[in-house]
Amino acid sequence: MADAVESPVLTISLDGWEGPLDLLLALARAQKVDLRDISILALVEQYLSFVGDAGRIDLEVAADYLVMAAWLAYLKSLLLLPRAPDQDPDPDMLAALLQQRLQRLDAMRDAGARLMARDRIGRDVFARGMPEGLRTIGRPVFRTAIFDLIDAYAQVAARTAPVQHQVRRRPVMALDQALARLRAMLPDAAEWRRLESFLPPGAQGDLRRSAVASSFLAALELARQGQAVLRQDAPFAPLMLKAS
Amino acid sequence: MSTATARAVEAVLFAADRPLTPDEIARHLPAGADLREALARLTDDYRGRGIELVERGGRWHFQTAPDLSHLLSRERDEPRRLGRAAVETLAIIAYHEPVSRAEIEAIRGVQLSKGTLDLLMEAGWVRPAGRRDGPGRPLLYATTPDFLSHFGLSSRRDLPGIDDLKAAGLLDPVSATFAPELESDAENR
Amino acid sequence: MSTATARAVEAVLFAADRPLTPDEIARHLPAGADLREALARLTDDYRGRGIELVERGGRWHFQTAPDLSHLLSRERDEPRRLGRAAVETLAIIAYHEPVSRAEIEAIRGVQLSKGTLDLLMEAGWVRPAGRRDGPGRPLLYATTPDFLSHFGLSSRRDLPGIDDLKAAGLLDPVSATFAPELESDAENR
Repeated sequence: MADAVESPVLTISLDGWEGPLDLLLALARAQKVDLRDISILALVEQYLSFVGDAGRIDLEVAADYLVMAAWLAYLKSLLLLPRAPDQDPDPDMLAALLQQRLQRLDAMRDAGARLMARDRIGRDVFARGMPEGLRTIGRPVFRTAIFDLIDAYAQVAARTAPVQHQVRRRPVMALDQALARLRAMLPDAAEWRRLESFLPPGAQGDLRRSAVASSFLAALELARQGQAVLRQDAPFAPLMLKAS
Repeated sequence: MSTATARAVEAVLFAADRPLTPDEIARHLPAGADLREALARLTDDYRGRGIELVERGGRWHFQTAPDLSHLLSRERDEPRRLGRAAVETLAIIAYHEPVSRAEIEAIRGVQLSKGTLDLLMEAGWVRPAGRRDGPGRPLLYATTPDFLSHFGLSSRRDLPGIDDLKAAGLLDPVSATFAPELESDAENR
Repeated sequence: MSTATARAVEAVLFAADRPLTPDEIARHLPAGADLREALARLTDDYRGRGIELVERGGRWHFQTAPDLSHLLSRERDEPRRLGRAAVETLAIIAYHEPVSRAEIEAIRGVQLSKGTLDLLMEAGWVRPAGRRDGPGRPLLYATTPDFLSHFGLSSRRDLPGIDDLKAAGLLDPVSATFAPELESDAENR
């Protein structure tokens, strides 16, 4: 690269540079002074002439270089023209910033080289070639909440409680009761009376239905014994009963 | 100078990804280095340290000292939940202890699978608690102090709902007649 | 003869397949072991040997002594060679971290090609390090502990010349004035 810089006419191309700052840095280095002492004006001249002479210009590649060239041309004009005392931007300040940029890039480039030259693992120093490795073994820790415990017990209890069949007391009038009641009432039944009038007073719902059924059976039994007479004028008509 | 050779052998063996024969080591050393002496010296140097240099079948390698191998694996807690059967079994033991396997099965109405009690003992919540006098002398199980502390109970009497369940007659001892065919199993386990 | 703790630390670090933080080491030791003292002692023990114990970015590992590299390099693949752009980018990140892509580009004066940061991240040397508050909230990049280990740095303070660069103001935050041609790009990333 140094050769190319010293005799740019031979290989004028932008391909080899990592951007305009890289080119500027190479040109600055060619001044062979400390970066802090370079002549910015001379550097700008070199850059503009280099880019101007670049033979084949790939616009894609060249765009950044041209932007930089325009900015440097602007800087050059600021540096050359007579200036007001409090000109903004201050051309010297801009030049200093450019200089600092070059210094920083140079510093980073140098730092990168020094990093790469360090004793690197796998190149200069080596970790153990066949480490046994460290293992982590899971130790089961059981977590169960008290609720789970109670709930489980309740479910076991519910599932396996001995099944006891308990017949609920149901409101019924047994046949015996109906027979006794009808027998007692018949002597007062000289006239036809509906069967329902023999039911216990206040019998409702299931008890009444049971009483009807058992009283009917009792009536049939009393009729069979010749103690009562039954009459029904039509199917589903009221069942009539009286003492015989 | 043997120190230089020992250093070199030390580094070569350390970086090697497999045990090396003396010939293989020597390839990394300057000609004429006394490899035999270096190996002897290193073996000595490392004796009693956390690392040792060993020869196995003509190949040399470093290894961690065998008595420290337990340090290389570290235990880490791994939360696990108990399955349904285990929780039910645990609950039954907690409410009825001491209780035999056959009794647990009678209460659950299902046979206990092989690992359930083992699991509860591994968890540290259940322990064997002697044997019951009587036919088959079945092994009994009870809960541990760890069980109480895990569930935040100061005693088994703290188990919520135990009085209600007792009043409902669900905690009466399982009678032999309740599960006659299971009681005989107890001795076979 | 080393103490029990030193032996244990030696074995653990020797067996480990990566650098370990003191916390990670301690997990393999009995509670209350004086890890600090053991590490200091081991570092001393190994000074001048073919293997050395080093701390890199708060993590410890054994490695071969750097002056023996000529004995070990044979038959070894050179670690990945980085191109110029990647080396510069890595240096910029290391010396300026955390730093945005636009700032890297401002310092280099050229756009970063697509794969450069990916390459550095794949190597395990660079990681995304959050976003900067401000316009566009640009993603920031920083180096990893592996970067320090790989390049043999105890910490970023060991970066070659970092103090001088700092003193010279060359590591100050990158201002847009520095890079007029990139200024507009910075907010688009």
